[in-house]
Amino acid sequence: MSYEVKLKDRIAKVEVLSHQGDKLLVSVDGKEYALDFVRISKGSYSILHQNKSYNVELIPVNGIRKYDVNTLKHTFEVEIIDAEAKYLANRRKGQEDDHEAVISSPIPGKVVNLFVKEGDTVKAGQTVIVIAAMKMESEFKAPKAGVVRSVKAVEGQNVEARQELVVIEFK
Amino acid sequence: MSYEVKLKDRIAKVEVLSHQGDKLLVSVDGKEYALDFVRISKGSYSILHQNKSYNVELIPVNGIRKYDVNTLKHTFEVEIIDAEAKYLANRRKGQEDDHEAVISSPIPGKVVNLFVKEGDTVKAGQTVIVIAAMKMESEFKAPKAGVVRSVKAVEGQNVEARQELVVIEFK
Amino acid sequence: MIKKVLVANRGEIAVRIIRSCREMDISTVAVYSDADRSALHVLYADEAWHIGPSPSTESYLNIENIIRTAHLSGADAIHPGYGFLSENPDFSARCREEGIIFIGPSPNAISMMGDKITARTTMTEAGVPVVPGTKDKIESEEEALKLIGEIGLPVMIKASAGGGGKGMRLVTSDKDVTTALRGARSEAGTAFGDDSIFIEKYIEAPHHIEFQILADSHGNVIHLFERECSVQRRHQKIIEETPSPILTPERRLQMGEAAIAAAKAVDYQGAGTIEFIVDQDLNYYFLEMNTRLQVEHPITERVVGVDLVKEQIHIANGKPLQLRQEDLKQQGHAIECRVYAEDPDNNFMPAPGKVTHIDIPYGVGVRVDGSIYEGFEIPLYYDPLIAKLIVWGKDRMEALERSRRALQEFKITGVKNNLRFLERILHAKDFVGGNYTTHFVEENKEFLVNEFSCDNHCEDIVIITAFMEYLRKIHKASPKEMTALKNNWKDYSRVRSVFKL
Amino acid sequence: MIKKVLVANRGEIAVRIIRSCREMDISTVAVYSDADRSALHVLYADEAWHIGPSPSTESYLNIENIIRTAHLSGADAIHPGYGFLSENPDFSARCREEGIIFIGPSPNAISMMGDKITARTTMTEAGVPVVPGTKDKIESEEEALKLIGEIGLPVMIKASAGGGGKGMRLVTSDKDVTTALRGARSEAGTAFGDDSIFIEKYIEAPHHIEFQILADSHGNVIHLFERECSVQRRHQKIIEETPSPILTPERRLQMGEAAIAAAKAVDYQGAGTIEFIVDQDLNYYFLEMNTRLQVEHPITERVVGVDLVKEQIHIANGKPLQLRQEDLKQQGHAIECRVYAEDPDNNFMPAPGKVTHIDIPYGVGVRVDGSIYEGFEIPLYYDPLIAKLIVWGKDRMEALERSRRALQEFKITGVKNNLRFLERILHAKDFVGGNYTTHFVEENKEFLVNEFSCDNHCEDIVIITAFMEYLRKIHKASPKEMTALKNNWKDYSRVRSVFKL
Repeated sequence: MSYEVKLKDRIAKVEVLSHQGDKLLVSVDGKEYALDFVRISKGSYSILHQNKSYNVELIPVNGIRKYDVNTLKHTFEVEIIDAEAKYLANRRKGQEDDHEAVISSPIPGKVVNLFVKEGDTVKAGQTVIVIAAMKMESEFKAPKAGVVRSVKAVEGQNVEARQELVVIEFK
Repeated sequence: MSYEVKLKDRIAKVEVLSHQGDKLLVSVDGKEYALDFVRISKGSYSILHQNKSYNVELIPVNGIRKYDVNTLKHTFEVEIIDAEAKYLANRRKGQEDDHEAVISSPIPGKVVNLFVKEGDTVKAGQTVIVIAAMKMESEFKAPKAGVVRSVKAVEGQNVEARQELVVIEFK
Repeated sequence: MIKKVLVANRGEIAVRIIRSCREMDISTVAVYSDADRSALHVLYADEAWHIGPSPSTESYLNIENIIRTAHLSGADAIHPGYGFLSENPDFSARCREEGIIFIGPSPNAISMMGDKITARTTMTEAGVPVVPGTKDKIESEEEALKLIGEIGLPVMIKASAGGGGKGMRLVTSDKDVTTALRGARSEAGTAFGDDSIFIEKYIEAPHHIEFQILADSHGNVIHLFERECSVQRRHQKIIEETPSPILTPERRLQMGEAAIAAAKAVDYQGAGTIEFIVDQDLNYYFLEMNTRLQVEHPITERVVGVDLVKEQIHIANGKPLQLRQEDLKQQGHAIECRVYAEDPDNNFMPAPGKVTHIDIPYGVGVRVDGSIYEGFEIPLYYDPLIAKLIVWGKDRMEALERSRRALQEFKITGVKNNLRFLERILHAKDFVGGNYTTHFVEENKEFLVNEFSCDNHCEDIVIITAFMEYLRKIHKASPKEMTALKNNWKDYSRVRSVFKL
Repeated sequence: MIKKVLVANRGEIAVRIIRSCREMDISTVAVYSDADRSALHVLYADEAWHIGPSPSTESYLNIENIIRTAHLSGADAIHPGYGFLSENPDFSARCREEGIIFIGPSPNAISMMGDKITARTTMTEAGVPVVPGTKDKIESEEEALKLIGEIGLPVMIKASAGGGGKGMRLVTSDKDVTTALRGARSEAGTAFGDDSIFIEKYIEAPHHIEFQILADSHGNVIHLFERECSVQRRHQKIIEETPSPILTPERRLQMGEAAIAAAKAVDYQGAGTIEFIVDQDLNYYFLEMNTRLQVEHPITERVVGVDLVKEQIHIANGKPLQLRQEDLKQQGHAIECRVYAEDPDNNFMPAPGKVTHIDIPYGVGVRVDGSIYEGFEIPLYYDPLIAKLIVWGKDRMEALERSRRALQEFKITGVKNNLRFLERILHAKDFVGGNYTTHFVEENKEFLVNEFSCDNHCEDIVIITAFMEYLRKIHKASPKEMTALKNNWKDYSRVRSVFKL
C-alpha cells in the first residue's frame, strides 16, 4: 500500500501506517511522522508535527495526480506517481532526444537580438537569441556547447509561439 | 417557462427570452433587459447593461435555490421560488402563530438586564431583556404591545441557545 | 533579547502580533483551544500548542496551561494581546516568577490601574483631572448641597446601594436641587433600605478620547497622541479615528502631558492607553487606564508611523525608547472600522457560523487586519470581532471618502456582519460633521439601520443573475430537464424575433 | 470640474485610477479589448465599453475608438495611465480638439521630452546636467582626443552607424585612447562603411534615480523627492525604493531643483518623472522625462502622503497645487516589488495563463495593487505585470524586513511568476547593503535564481499532504477502491501497534 511521490528531483516512498480522526501516522522514505492532520477548507490543510505548524495549500494541476503546493515559506510542484504516471514516464524516456536543442519561444514575440548564425560554435550558457514578448525581453541560452545547425529567426521580425528559431547540435 | 424570484419583500416574475453566447434577453416583471452576460469564475458573473458594469457574486445557501448575492455596492438574499419552495411556504403559513412572541437568544449567553416580570404590560419596541454573548450585549424588544405571560430568565444567570426567556401575549 | 514569543491570545490580534515578530525574526508559538484548531493564528504561527477546551476559562484564561506551554516550547516571552489575561496582575506576576518575560507592565501597575478607587486617588495625586464628585457616601442634605455648589451643575445623584436606575436623579437647574436630593434619597431608602447617595458631575455630551503612551524601563515616557472613540454601542467601540476632530492643539498638548503624568504615577512600562471623558467645552477627566495594547492601536500606528507591537518588544527587551516626543507628529488622518460577526437587524446578536466568501478591499491607504478565511467557522465562545479596516487619508475628508470606498468593496458572506451598518455610520451627518458624542449611535439609530437604495435596474440584474445560476445548476443536475427548457427558449425566440445587441 | 473619467488603459493601473475616482465621487468608464472582457478593470468600473480586438494596436492604441467611446459615454476627461497612449502627443492633441480633458501634459511638452535630441538640448539650456559627450559625429582623431580631454576618462566610443556592440570601445586609461579610437573607427568602417564615431562619458557604476514632480496650470512646480530604480533586468525595473539609500540631503536638494527646472523648461503640467543616471560620486545626469504616471508611483505616495492620481485630477481641473515644497517630507521608507507573470527559471519568459489561487499579504505597512483574481486568465497580448507590492517601514531596515515577510506570504498559483525571485533580491547582500547599481541583477544572477532551502521535514510534510489529498480524491472517485485501502490501513495499524499522540 505504498506510493511514490515526486518533489523536484526526489522520488519519495510514502506509506500510511494509521489514520484515526486527526491523528495520522505515515512514513516517508522509511522515516515515521506522527501528525495532527486537519483539512481546514478545500485544498487546504493544517499539519502539526511536534507542535510545528505547517499550513499547506494544494492546487490541483490537471486532475488528481499533480499539485502546486504552497507552504508559508515555500512553493513546490508535487506529483503522485501511480501506474498511469509510470507508464507515461517510461514512454517519454524512450522518445527523449539529447543530441540537439531546438530553441523556441512558448509565446509569440519579436526577435530583439540574434547573436549567432549557421555554423557558429557556441559555449554552454552562451546567449543565442533575445525575444521580446508581452513587453519583456527574454534571453535564450545554449544548454550545452555545440554548433548552430540552423537559424530560422531574423532580428527585428516577429515569431510565432513554439516556432523553431535556432537549432544547436551538441558536440 | 417563467419563474418567480424573491428579493426582500418583492417577488419578481423572470423569463428568459433568448440566450445566444454572451447575449441574453430576459424579462423581469415584464421589463425587458438586453444583457452582455458572462460567467467569469465560479459563482461570479459580469453583466453589462447599456454599458453599465455589474459584477455579481452568488454564494449558494444550502442547495441551489437560495443565494447570498454581492454587487459592488450592495448585498442581497435571493430565493428562486420553484414548486418545492411554494409548497414549503404554504405549509409555513398554515402554522404561523401570531398571537404571542417567544423571546430567545440564538446563541448561549448571560442575562445582563431583565426589565419585565410576569403580568407587566409592554409597549411595541420596549426593551424586555438584554443578553450578553460573545462579549457583546444585545437588546431584545417586544415586537408588538402586549402582556408578559411568562419569564424564564434571571438577571445575572446564563441561558442556553434557543431557550425560552420571555413570552409576550399580544393584545 | 527575546527569541521566541508565546502569544497568549487568538483572533486578529494574535495574527497581528505574529506578523511583527516574524519581521523581527522572532519565533512564534500559538496556543489554541479545542474550538480553535483551524483558527488563523494556529495556521500562521511557527508552532501551535493545544491548551484546553473551548471555554476561555479553561484555555485562554488558564494560567497554568499557558505557563507550562511556554516552558515546553522554550518561549522566553509571552505577549498577552488584549482581553483574556492581558490585564491580570497575577499572570504578569506569575510570568516573572517563572523567568518568562511578560510583554506588558508590572503586576503593580496593572493592579493600581485595575482598581477604580486606587486609580482615581492616584490620578488625583498626580494632578490628572478626574470627574468631579465623591466616591464617599453622603448622608446629609447640607453636605450634598455644599458639594453640588463646588462641582457645579449639571450633576447626577446616585444611590450608594443603587442599580437599575433607581434612586438616580439628573439635576440641571438650581431650583430642582433640593427636590431631586430628597426624591433620590427617599427612592433609594425605599428600594434598598439605605438612603445614602453619591454625587458626580454629569457630562452631558461626552466624548471618549484616549491617549496612547509608551514607557520604557529607563523612565522615558512619551505619548503618541489621541484616538477619538465616541462611536459606541452599549460601551462597545465601533469606529475610532485620529486625530480627534474636536481637540485643539493646546488641549491635545495638555491631555498628552496628563497621560504621561498618569503613566509615570504608576511607574508604567510598555504600551498603555489613558482614557478620558471630554465634554463639549473640552474639559477632560481621567476615566481609566488600559494597561495593554488596544484593539484600535493601528490608527495610531498609521498616523504616527510606528509599529506598536515592535515597540512593546523593544521595551520588554529593556531597550530605551528610540522615539522622542519632539519628533512625533500626526501625519494625516486614520479611521478604524471594527467588523463584527453580528446581526444589526436582530438586536446586534453575535452571529457565529461559517464564512463562505470574502472580498477584501485594497489600494492606497487601506489596511485590513483579520482572522477569518473562506471556509472558517467562527466559534461562538469568543469575541465576534473578525476584522478591522484601517484607512488613512491626507486629511479627515479623504480618510472618510476612502473608508466609504473600502467598505463598499468589503464583503463577508455566510455570517451576518455589520459592514453595511459601518458604511451607514460613515454617511451619517453627525459623523461626517465630526462633532459626535457617545450618544451618536443611539441618536442616529433609525438612519443607521436603513439600507442604501439600489441603483436603477440593480435589483433586476441581481434577480436575473441568481436565476441564470439556478438554471445552470438545474442543467448540470439533470440534462434532460434542461433540454426541454432549451427548446422552450427556442420557441420563445422564434415568436419574439431574435434579439441582437 | 471633471465628473466622468474614461480610463484608456487596463490592468492594475486602470483599477488603481478607478479607485481614486470612486473616492472623489467621479464616475468611471472602462474600455476593453476582446481579450479583456473579464478583466478586473471592466468588473470594477461603473461602465465598460468594448473598443476593439485583442492586439493593442487595434484597441488600447486605437485613438479613434477611444475618442468615440468618450463621446458616447459622456466622459469629460480621459486618464491614459502609463504605457499605451500616455506619451502620445497626437492623442493629447486630439483630446483637446474634441473638447475632452486629457489628464496629462500638453502635446508640446510630450513631444519635446519624447525626442531625445530636443530633450537633451532643452535640458542643457535649462542648466540641467546631461551625460557629457557629443551627439554630433566626430570625423577626425584630433577632434576626438580634444573631446576626451574635456570629458575625462572613462569614455565610451561608439560607431555613429553602430549597433550590436560593433565599433564600441570602453577607454579607462590614457595610454589606450589612441589605440581604442583607431580600433573603433576601423571596425566601424568595416562593419558599416562609415567610420565616424560618438564619444560619451562612461558611467561605470550607474544608479537609476528619478524624481517625481507635480506641476499645475498656474506655474507652480514641486518635486516629491526621488525613487531609486536601479534593480533592473534588461532595462525593466523590478524593485524600487524611496528614499534612495545613496543620496545625501544636499544632493537630493540639488537634484530636486534640477527636476523642477527640467519640468519648467517644457512648461509642464501634471505629474511627471525626471530620470537621472547617477554615478558613485553622486554626479547626476538627465536621462529622460516620463510625461505620465509611473508604475512605481505608489512608493512616493506612501512616504510623502499623497494620492498622485487625485493630484493629477485636481491639476486637470485647473486647481492650484495645495502642496507646498517646504511642507513636504519623506516619512520613513517604502519599497515596491513588481510581480510579473514570468518564469525566472526559463529566461524570464512571460507566462500567460489561468490564475488558480492567490494568497495576498496583509497587515501593517502593506499595500497590494493588482489586476488578477482566482480564475482570471492572463492574456498574452499585454504587459505581464500583474501586481505590485508596496511596503512601508519607519526606516529602510524595517521596510526590508516587512517586504520579506509580505513576499513570503504572497502566493500566486497557476501561472509562473517572479515572487520567489523578488524574495531572493531582498536577501542579496548588495541589495541589503543599499549601494547597488543597474548591474545588480546581472552581478547577482546565481544568487538570485537559487532557491530558499526548506526547513527540516518540510519537504516530507508537503509530500504527505499531497498524497493524502490524492487518496481523498481517489476515495471520492471510487468508494470501492478506498474501502480496500482502508482495510489495508487497519491491517497496518494492527501490525505496528496503534499510535497515539
